[in-house]
Amino acid sequence: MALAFRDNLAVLVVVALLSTAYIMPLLTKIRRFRVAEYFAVAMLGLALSGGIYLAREILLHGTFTYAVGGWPAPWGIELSLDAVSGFFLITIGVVATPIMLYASVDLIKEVGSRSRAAWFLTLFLLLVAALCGLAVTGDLFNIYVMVEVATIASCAIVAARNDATSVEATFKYLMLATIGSGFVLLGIGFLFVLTGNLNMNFIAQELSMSWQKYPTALWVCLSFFMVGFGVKSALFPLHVWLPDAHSTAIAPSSAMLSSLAIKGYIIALLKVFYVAVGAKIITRLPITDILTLLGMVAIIAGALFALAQDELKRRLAFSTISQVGYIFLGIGLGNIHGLTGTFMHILSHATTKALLFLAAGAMIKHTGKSRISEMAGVGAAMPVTVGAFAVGSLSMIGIPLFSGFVSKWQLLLGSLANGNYLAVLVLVGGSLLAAAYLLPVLRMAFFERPLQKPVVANVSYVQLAALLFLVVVIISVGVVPDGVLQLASEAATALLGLEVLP
Amino acid sequence: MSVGVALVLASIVITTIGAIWVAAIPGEAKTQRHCIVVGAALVSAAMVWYLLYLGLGSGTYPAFRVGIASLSLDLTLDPLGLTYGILASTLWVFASIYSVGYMEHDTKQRQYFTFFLVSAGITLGIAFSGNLFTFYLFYELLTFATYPLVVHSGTKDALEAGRKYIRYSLVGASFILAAIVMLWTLTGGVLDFSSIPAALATASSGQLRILFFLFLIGFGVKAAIMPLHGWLPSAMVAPTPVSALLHAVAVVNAGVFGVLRTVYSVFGVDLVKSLSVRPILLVLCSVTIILGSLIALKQDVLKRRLAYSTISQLAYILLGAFILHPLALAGAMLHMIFHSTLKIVLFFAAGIVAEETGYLKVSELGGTGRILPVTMGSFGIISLGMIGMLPLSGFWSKYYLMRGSLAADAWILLVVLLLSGLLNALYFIPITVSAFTGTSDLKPRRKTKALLFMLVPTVIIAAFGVIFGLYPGLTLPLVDAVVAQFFSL
Amino acid sequence: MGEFWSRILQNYPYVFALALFAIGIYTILTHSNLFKKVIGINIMEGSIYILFIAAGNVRGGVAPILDMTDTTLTYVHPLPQALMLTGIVVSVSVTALSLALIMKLYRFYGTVDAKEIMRIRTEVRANGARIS
Amino acid sequence: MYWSTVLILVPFLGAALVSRFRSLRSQALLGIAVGAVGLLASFMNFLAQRSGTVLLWKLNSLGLFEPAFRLDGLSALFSLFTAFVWLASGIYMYTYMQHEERSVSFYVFYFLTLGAVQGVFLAGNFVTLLVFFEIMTVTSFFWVIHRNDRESLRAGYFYLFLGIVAGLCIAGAIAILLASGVTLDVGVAATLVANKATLGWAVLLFVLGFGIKAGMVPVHIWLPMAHPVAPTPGSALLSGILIKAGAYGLLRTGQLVQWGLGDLVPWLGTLIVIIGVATMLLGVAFALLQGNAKRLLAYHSVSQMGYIILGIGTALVLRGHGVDGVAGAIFHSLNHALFKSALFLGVGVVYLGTGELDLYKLGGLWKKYPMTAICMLIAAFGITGTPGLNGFISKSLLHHSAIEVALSGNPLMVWAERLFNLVGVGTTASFVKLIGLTFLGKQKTELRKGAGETPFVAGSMAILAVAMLIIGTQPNLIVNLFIAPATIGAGVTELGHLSTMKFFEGSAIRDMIVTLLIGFAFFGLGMKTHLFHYKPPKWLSLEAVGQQFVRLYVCAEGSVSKMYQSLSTTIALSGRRQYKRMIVMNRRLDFEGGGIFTVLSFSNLNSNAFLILTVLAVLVLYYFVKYVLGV
Repeated sequence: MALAFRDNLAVLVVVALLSTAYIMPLLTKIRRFRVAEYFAVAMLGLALSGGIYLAREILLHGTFTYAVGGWPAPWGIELSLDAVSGFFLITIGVVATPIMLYASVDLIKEVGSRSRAAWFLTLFLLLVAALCGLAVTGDLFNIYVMVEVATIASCAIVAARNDATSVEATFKYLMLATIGSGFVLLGIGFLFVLTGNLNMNFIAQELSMSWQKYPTALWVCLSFFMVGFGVKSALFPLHVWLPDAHSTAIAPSSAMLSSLAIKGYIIALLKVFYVAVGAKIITRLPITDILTLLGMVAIIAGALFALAQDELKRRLAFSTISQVGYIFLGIGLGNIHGLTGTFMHILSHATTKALLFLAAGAMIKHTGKSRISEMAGVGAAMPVTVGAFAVGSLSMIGIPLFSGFVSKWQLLLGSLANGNYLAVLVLVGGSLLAAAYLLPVLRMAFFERPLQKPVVANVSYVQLAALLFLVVVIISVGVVPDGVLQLASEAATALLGLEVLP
Repeated sequence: MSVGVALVLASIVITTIGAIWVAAIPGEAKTQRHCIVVGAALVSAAMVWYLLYLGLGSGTYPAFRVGIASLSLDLTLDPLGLTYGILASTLWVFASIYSVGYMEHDTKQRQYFTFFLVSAGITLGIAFSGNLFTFYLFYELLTFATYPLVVHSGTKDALEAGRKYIRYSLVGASFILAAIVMLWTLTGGVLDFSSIPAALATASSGQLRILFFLFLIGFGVKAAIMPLHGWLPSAMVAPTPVSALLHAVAVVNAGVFGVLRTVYSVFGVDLVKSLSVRPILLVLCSVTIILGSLIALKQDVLKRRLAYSTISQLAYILLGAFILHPLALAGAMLHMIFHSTLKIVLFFAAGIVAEETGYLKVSELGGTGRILPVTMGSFGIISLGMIGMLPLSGFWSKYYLMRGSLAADAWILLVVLLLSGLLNALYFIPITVSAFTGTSDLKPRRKTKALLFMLVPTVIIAAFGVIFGLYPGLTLPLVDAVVAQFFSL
Repeated sequence: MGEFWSRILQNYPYVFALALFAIGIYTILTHSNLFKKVIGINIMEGSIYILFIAAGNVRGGVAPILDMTDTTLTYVHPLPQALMLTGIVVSVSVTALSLALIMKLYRFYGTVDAKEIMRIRTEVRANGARIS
Repeated sequence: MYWSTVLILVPFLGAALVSRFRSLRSQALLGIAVGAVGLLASFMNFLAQRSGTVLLWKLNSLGLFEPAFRLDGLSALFSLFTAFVWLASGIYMYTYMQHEERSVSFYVFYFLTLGAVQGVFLAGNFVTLLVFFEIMTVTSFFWVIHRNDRESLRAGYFYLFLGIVAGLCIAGAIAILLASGVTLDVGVAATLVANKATLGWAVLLFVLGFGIKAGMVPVHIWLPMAHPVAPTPGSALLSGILIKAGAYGLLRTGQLVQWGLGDLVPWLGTLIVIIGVATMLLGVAFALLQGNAKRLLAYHSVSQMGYIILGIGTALVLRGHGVDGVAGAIFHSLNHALFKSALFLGVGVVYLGTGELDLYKLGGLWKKYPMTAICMLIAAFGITGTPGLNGFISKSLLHHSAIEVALSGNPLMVWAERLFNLVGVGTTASFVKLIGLTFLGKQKTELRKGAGETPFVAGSMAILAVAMLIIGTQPNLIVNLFIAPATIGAGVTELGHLSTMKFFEGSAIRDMIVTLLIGFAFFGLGMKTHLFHYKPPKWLSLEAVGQQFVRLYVCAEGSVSKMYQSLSTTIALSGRRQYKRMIVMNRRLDFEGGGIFTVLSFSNLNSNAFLILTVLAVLVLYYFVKYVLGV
């Protein structure tokens, strides 16, 4: 019985979220708005616990598949649950729940009207459902569908504020993302043409036998994937939409997009590269080198751009570009440490960036100041919020005891395992630059003397609880990362097709 | 967990708890906060002293271990760490008493005392860290915990200085991180101090040299070796107890301690000798000693002069460490102890003068000795100790350094040490003399409670300067243990 | 005719699809009218449908409805067709969303020309105000 | 060893107590009492070691620093005459301090220095010696700056810094000794030496360190500056006693190298002889040129220390046969302490009365201050070496040793003997000048009221004068009683003819009288030709050389630091400039567009889409170029 429940749980998570999403407007019509919000939070919490349960099962019993509708692969859609899925499900749950909690406090005020708020909830849950779908799916076309759902949902979330800048940013995001989707779809088409399959495990089998017959076609196909997912996950220099979109959205949207939406595409990319095409083929093609290179460039360039920003949310948005560089660097390294680092960074960046955006949102909202140079004295007005921001900053810089260090350490080891000393330099330099663009915020907030007395701001306890939850996650992952780290290295092992690490 | 284990952990935790408690107390309850700060420092120091009583005979033993990302957080107790721990925690008690007086009229006391206590715990963490990763962790945290103390006044200068401090420190720390990663690959994941030297034996000397200089540059920032010293004089905008404690004892000595760890625990004497980098290091230290003193001569702001003096004196310790001779190491350890106890008095005295008269520059100090005789008297006597005159403690460390350099056939160092003593005299003596001979229109003021809080620790530590001068043997058991730890005699 | 050309001719749907894709991209790139951009995206996606359907097609195959009596029948691959139906749905929704956004933009800026919007925005930003 | 403890601790106790005494009189009485106790204690000490026993006393301490004390003939003698002169000065101060400000401060440091000096003489190892040596330097520094004006501060700095250098040198020497395995005990000859050169360095540092304190050329420059500016008792003790600490150290250094016996440091004797002669000559030459009484006396201190150094040097050259040199040096230390302090005290009396130290403005004071005049005359006769007074005896001994050295045939040493006589001439001339200009002739200045010879002043000088007379008339008694044990204590084993020496030999007396006469003649000549007003050019003085060095350093340091400053500023500025440029560029890319940025503008949807295609094209092209075409 337990097994059956486990088997169904994977699809249940996605379906439950999807259906809840559409109930939301209805729920807000007939009950108090708060109820809908708490219902959403509860659903996300359930998703989180489902994810944890699944991850535990995967760790205990190994990977398993679920044929949707009882149609076995290759005809039906197959959900394949491995450590990657488990890891990403947990990440989604851990990050989305507090974001939703945070958003629930003053959502109507933020987005303008009650009905818009209801639709926001729908979109939010849709986005989460799509991301969960990306995590569990084992089918290429399913990936495409989930990617599209996620894209449309996140575009709409950006536009939630309904002012010119955000609509414009949304349009730009939508256009570029659609081009990206086009490339992804093209890539899927190529793979289908090459192998006649859409199930990733079958594709992998086909390709391992026949890829040397048409390496160029495979290369073009992978290039399509890289560009397509690169646009969506803001890989430098394809990140151009991101700063506008992430900085104009409301705080929970920014947090959601920067921390999770991007990671969903990265997971998809990982699945395509390492599951569908396979680690053996990928590492023989120069694509990993290119990914490493782009990752390094992204780390430095993103940080430099971030350094030049005065608007807090824009700075954080550019910081995302830099941090995505870390993740791609890890993917490019293609060894166990590098991929473990990638997974750890997916988690740590998700929690950290969510924390930063939420805290920044609270700071901006309660003081009315969006520029860093105006933020003098904010720290005294809202110590807990800015304190949480400080924890996020330290984690982002990669100070030990915070989750950021764990991932960067793995990436460092991965780089050294490949003998890539330049990457070591870039990783360390990226940390320094992160310090350079994040610490001034703290300096302004805590230590600079304000010109006039700042507004005394009372952040609601629910929002503080959301922030503190993330803080606790960051610190506990930083201090006792053993369990998560094991899961991450399982995931990396699964992708690389190696034996499980001792 | 044995008693020792519990104590090591508790001495760190207690300050942290104290800090949280202090942070939780509302702004008005001054007395309560002061009691907690002094109490926490005192209890923590007492624990460390009890560790000395317990642990020295039984040598090194691991105390506490938690894994982090295939690294482990490892606290151990060894003579070198214990020396540093005792030094820091004891002086912390005095500095916190002094702070109570010094910060009397400050409006941001809560912030100050919170970070003051946090830094205490972190410093002990550095002292008791059992592997390089733990060391790096506390080392990095120390930067962040002390940054708020540096920029405490919130003035433009302070923020600029803080910026400089954090830049230097983070760059230094990243060098250390790179070094640790490199070490990791060279040793295959061994970071424990006790087992690194053996694991490093297979590495080529070229790699080892790179590794050594990575460490040296990293720790050299906090130890203020000459081209890397820029942050220290600017950081003097901090409140005086901070300057005294952090920039004469905790932070700079953390750097020095790092170098000692690098030379003796990571590489080991034999390996460093075989790298034949000693001449470069000795020249570097000598240059720092002389140049630091020469620059100090020119400084008019008292605390800046003291800062450059610190730079020069820290190089003594490093010099002793780099000579790679038991006597010189003993000298280095003695100088670490004595310099800290002496320099903190000088800073305290400078702080009292600044608080009571508002004078910050040497050229203004004329006549201050008349209204603050005890303060300036302590300053004068202790500055003689910095010069290395008997019967003050500073002599003994220099004496051991001289013996060490002679024993290692490094003649020229003797000249450097003697010359630097003279330069010390040149920049310290005029301060005291002008304080007692100069004229000023200052009126003696009534002794306030705040002054008393500042004066008592100053005088007590100054008395230790004399007591250690007369009975240098008091410190010998510790120093001997350190020497025995690294040299098989 | 060389072998190359014969292969091109045999696979003309693919060539056609790629050409369409290029045209779509070109439209997106060169037209500053936002509607035309949306149309360009639709063309681009349309090309991909053709690619898929062509890939699933088998010359002389019939619709994949099982006929137990005749075992010589070849069927076209049914999967791409099913998938493309989904793709079309996705594309429609994207189009709907972008059209809605264009409407909003028109409401804010009074134009649907991207260059014009950029100019207005630059001017307003330069003045330090916010568009509402 | 009770008495040694008393000797060191009672003065410290006095320092602690003196601020409790409100009236000047009670303070002065305390001073006299401490002096008397000191004299008693040192006398008891002297008796304790008379039988030839060397008393050692070590405080058991924790390891490093073991305070050790030693009482042998040498230390007992030095301690004794120190206490004696101290008592005299204490009596003198009863009157003097009524005219000096801040008496408490002076008394505190007076007592501290007394204790420290006794500590130096009684120290049993070099570390203990150094402890007291440093204390002595610091506390006596406050005598020098007591006046608290520009001149005294300047002099004080010179005094203190050179004192500190001396201390550092000794510390360095101690380190070397220990490193080369030589014992640190005072009064023990070094035997086991692994490395002769090592020992040589240590000895050189000792010579430099103690030499600074002893006013040795060329590191004597502090002495003529510091001694005159101190209050009179301070000057008297500085010149009379404190520089003897240097001499004492040199004697002990000589003992350390076995007076040249073991051939440990062969060049040492020659070096010290040369230094000694130079010191004698330079001191007397500059003394002749002085118009200020105290400066004149100070330069004479330099000159007379030269005698002592010469004595030590000859002993070293003679390799253990130089008993005359050692004995002469010890004897001259004793004598110089007596007459130089008497002279300073006398000049102090004159200064109290007239407020004037310039010799050319004084005159005819013998009627007002008869006692002073007599005592100073006796002292002057003593210092010039007139037969019948103490200086004659010690100078005879030193002359003996100089002759002995000269007989060794070394031309350098022959010149030493010749110059010895020349210095005698100069000394005579300058003291004729001092006494003559002060007491004879016409009275030129008004006297202050109430500043006359009190019994205390007169008494203090009188006991010194009596002591000089006794020594001068009973030389053999003194030699047997004091000098011979001290010489043994200094490590000379065979005393030879010392105990039975005939001092009043005709030739010696004749020589001395001739010297005196020439001195008188030279004085007349000098006064006629205004030779004594000659001012040597500035650049000739060591101070000027030092100043040039300082100037050079300041110049070089300035330019270097300016370069460093500008370099660091440039780096910082350029960093800031690049940062600003980056921000501007970023703004352009972000919002503004224009120029090349129109294409790249991130707000431009078209170009963004184009960017994506470009990346794709680059990827594909890269592959083609690299793998398909195989470039």
